[in-house]
Amino acid sequence: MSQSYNRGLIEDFSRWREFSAGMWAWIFHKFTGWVLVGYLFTHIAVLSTALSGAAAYTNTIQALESLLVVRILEVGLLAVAVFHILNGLRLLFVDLGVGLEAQDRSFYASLILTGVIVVASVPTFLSGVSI
Amino acid sequence: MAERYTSFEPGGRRWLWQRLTAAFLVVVLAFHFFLLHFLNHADEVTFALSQARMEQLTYFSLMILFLVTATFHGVNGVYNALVNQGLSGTRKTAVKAILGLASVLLIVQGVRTALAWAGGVPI
Amino acid sequence: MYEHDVIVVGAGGAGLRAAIAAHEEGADVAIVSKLHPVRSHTGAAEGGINAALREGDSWEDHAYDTMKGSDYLADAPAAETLCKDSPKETIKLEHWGMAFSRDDDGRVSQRPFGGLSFPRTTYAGAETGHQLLHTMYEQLVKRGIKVYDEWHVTRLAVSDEETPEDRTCHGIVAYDVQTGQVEGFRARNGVILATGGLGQVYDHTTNAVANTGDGVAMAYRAGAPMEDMEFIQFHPTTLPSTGVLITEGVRGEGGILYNENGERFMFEYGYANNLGELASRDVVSRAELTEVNEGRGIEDEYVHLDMRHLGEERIIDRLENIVHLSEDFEGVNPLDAPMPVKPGQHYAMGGIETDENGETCISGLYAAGECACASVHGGNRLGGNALPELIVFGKRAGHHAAGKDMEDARITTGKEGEYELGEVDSPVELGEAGIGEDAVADGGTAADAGASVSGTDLVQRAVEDERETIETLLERDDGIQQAEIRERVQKSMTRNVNVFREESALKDALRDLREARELYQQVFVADKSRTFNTDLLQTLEMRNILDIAEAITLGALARNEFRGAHWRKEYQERRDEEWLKHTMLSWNDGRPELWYKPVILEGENKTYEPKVRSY
Amino acid sequence: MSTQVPESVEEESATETASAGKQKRDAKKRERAERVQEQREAEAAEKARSADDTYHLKVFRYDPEVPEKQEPRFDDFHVPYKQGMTVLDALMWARDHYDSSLTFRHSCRQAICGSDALFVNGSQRLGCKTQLSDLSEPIRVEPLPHSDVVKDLVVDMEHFYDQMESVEPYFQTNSLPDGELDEQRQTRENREKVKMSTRCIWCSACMSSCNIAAGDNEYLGPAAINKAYRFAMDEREGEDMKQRRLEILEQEHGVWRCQTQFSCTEVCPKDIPLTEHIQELKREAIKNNLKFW
Ligand SMILES: Cc1cc2nc3c(=O)[nH]c(=O)nc-3n(C[C@H](O)[C@H](O)[C@H](O)COP(=O)(O)OP(=O)(O)OC[C@H]3O[C@@H](n4cnc5c(N)ncnc54)[C@H](O)[C@@H]3O)c2cc1C
Ligand code: HEM
Ligand code: SF4
Ligand code: F3S
Ligand code: FES
Repeated sequence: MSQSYNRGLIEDFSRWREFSAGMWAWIFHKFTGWVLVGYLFTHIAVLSTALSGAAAYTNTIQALESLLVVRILEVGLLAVAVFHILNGLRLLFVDLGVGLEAQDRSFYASLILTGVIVVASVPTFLSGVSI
Repeated sequence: MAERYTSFEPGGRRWLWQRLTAAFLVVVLAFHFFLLHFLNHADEVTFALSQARMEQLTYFSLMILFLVTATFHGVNGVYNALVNQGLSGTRKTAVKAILGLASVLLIVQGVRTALAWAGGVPI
Repeated sequence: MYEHDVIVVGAGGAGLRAAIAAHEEGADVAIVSKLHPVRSHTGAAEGGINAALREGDSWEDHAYDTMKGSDYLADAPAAETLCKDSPKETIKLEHWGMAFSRDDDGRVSQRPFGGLSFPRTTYAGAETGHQLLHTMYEQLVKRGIKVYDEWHVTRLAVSDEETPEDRTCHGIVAYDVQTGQVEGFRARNGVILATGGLGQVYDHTTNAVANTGDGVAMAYRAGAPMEDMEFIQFHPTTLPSTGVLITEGVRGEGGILYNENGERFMFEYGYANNLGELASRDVVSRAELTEVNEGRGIEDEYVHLDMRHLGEERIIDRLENIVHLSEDFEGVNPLDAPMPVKPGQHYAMGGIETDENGETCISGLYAAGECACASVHGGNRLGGNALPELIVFGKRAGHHAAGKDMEDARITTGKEGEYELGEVDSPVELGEAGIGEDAVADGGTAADAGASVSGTDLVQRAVEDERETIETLLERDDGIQQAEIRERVQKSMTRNVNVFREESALKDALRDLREARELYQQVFVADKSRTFNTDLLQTLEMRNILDIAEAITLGALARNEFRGAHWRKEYQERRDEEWLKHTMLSWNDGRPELWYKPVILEGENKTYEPKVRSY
Repeated sequence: MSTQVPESVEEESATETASAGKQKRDAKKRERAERVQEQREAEAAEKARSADDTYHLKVFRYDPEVPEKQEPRFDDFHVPYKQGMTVLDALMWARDHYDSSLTFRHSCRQAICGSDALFVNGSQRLGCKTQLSDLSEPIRVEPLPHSDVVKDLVVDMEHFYDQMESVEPYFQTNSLPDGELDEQRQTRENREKVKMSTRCIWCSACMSSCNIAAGDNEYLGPAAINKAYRFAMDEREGEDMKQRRLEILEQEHGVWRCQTQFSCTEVCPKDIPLTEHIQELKREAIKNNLKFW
């Protein structure tokens, strides 16, 4: 038998420049999804300080919320969540067979909309933070 | 000639639930964000406020449902992603078990927290 | 060595149908093909399948049209078999799920086609061949028939009795393209050749690159005669850079042909004062070439086919796929600019001589499809008559090879019936170069031991011979490469043995071919790899192109008349008293021998009297 | 094939049997061959230089058996341009004039045989259906990604064929009419519905472009699913068969693996709406299952 040459998966990543809208959407959706599960676990962990009493909970939350990093991370989380939601809606429509021709445009729209929402909510998210 | 695949483990049910939970999450998550970040600002969160909300049965059950759907949606999503990458055999079974366990723990912990707030099931 | 009852060489429409038929008869059958089945050129057929299916139509009418279209050079038993079996076979395809276009009542659609007295061309959009090929491959998968794909068959293992009629075919030798292995395939019952067309003899053709006439050449060298090789159909509107076909529909809708000076030459130079662009295929082809030859062609190569005046709406409505074809393959948007077109080789009416059951004069050797000549098409094939030929004769060959009882054939093969020897005045020596010196008297024949050798041994010997040939080719480090020879042959054939044929040009072609044969003696393969060596394969194909090009030219030179697609400058009319006969060529120890056998015009119920072919 | 190839000159002079006359002829032949060869190379070079328009191709080369090619590399070819020239034409030109060992599959030159799907400037296309003038230079030509390379631009298609054949890709029905001349009727609408799906030419471009198929070897892939769609949606097969078809598609590595990346739809040279077909099958499968819930 002739041997054959397998180029492996490495090359996939070196081709990122050639990815199309649908592929980017897939990658972003995956990434945001994973971040969201990660956050869900952390979130519950933080919230469960409530089990050790009201004071412990309020202190932890307020301590965290007063940190700028946490606020910035929250903005990031918002971005991730908003994109996941918008693209998730896009995917739901695709699943229903609606607007397949516009799938690339709807992806770009989700990206832009995410940006807009995130920028618009920065003041709210950063309000009252002590530096 | 190719063998025909016979492992008819329909992935359809999970696929459907992933969509259904997603549709549900859109609504609840939007509500959640709105309530906790825009109506009530983050730096104002206190145990008392959460407690006040949790003591209403509707809110309590909504949050439990939120937790369960989000967990299912998230964990199932992760599992799917792994299967898409060709996960199979014993490793697949192991991953399934671990993910299942993690979800149960997460839900149990979440429910305990909610109960702590509400001080028992708010009936 | 592999062993099966029936071995089918080629997996186009004819090969697939033959394999399915042999399988139906319970034979252990395998297909050996140089391309994966779905890559076969049957997939390119657009128009449709002629079958008399409807009230008001009959197989007799179809047979009449076919005989008339053939310019009375088809054998009536073959043409009648085609027309009688076609409806059944076409509906069989339908029962296998083929996605035919449908009428409102849910029945398969039919449309009119040139030369038909009834709209009986059954079609599936503009992709009938594609649907047919895939439907049949599906049936192959269903039955689990073994396919050796990407195995290039290089020779037949035929015993070497003195007269071809006494010989037997025991198998084939094939080269595994992926690994470079040469292996034998023993066929207990029979070998069916279904290797398709030979368009690569010309440099401009609608045929695939794989259509190099391998089967015809292999059978020829093994002793089966070639029949009516001079009859080559040219299509007037093909795209210059690829040979992609632009359907006659464009002219039907009102498309106009212009030369370099923007003259509507069909009228202005009087090629067809009544019909203009709508004159028959051969007339238009000749007119286009005359323009080019007289210096009025564009870039000395083609003419323009303009349909812009039809308006975008009408074009998109009726000829949308033409817009895509022209853009994709020629880079010209026909809504903005006229399309370049020129005549291109399209179909070979001739081929391996067979009877109505697909059998050749060598026992155990069959042929079906475009590589065979039963003869159904005679001097000219009607559009839509090739696809039914594949399924009708493919099936018959498959059944016969698998041992089914069949009615005796009326057509005789080899020099068994009435025949006369012919002569042709060639300016050069014909046949294999180097004969009489170190050349091997060859052909598919493998052994010199005669009939006493067992079939298996015979195949084994053929394998060894082939290995040696290939080794020799690969060992040589310098000389000339096949691409160069191929280009010369194709150019010469296109210049000299095209739609126009005149004695001096035909002789020039024979001289060129002689030179090419001598060059071929020094051919070498630069690629020494065993893996997917297309250089080697093309070099092997080149040999077949040479034999076939010579046969076409010889036939054209011998036939002193104008019949069907064969036009001769010196003889511009059909000469029935002398030429109601088939041109036959046999390979006699490396040299072509010319002979003739009479046409059979007596059909089942009537005799087809030659009439003037006018529509 | 015959074996009447002349031996090399050295050997011939060693063998006494070769006549002087033959030697002379051979020498002459050789001379002519050389002349022709030289002339041809000069012509090729001349053409390439003088053409105001040449295209620059970078072509992937690999051959497990040839030492210089064992390590994959890119070769540069400068091909003179002619109106209407496609990537396949350019490759053929390069092969015929520069390097006859340049290897690629091709046959029909008209986008119907499906043998020349290549990775051209970063996307899967048929060489014969891609105009050079639509591409930016240098034109990078590689074998299809996510397939084993056999040699140069030739990839191993076995896996693709296996997937295609695993979905029972043949018509099955229980309601054939009795007569061998009776048609099994089909409405025009139904034929329209399956029409696009029947256009597949098995080129594997879609499969090569799909990230999921790349990661999950068992995934049926867009082409095979489309093949199954062709039958599942054909009303002539009947309800029972549709049930069976959906079972095949519903398997874990069937339709559910598709993540609607759309790249299959984008690269398909026959414009088959693959994603749409896959999505429709997902919904069909769900509908079908809801009956049992
Ligand atoms: C553009 C075009 C349009 C046409 N339109 C119509 C039409 O509308 N109606 C109609 O009736 N006819 C039409 N024809 C004619 C018809 O399509 C062909 O005559 C017919 O398809 C030939 O089929 P086949 O099975 O004989 O050969 P092919 O389909 O060419 O198959 C040949 C097979 O042989 C194999 N093979 C060849 N050499 C070897 C070898 N050395 N070793 C192993 N295997 C080998 C190949 O791999 C291939 O599988 C058209 C032809 C063309 C080119
Ligand atoms: C609020 C609305 C949400 C919508 C509309 C939504 C939508 C979707 C959809 C449609 C998918 C399936 C993608 C596919 O299989 O093709 C998906 C995947 C996923 N979702 Fe969500 N989702 C939402 C919220 C969440 C939340 C809150 C989490 C975290 C817990 C989450 C985590 C995930 C993960 C991990 C995946 C799998 C990603 C992957 O393929 O790797 N999603 N989402
Ligand atoms: S679906 Fe399209 S891309 Fe995929 S194999 Fe078929 S023709 Fe090629
Ligand atoms: S690219 Fe792959 S993920 Fe689905 S839409 Fe096409 S099969
Ligand atoms: S050569 Fe046949 S599809 Fe391109």
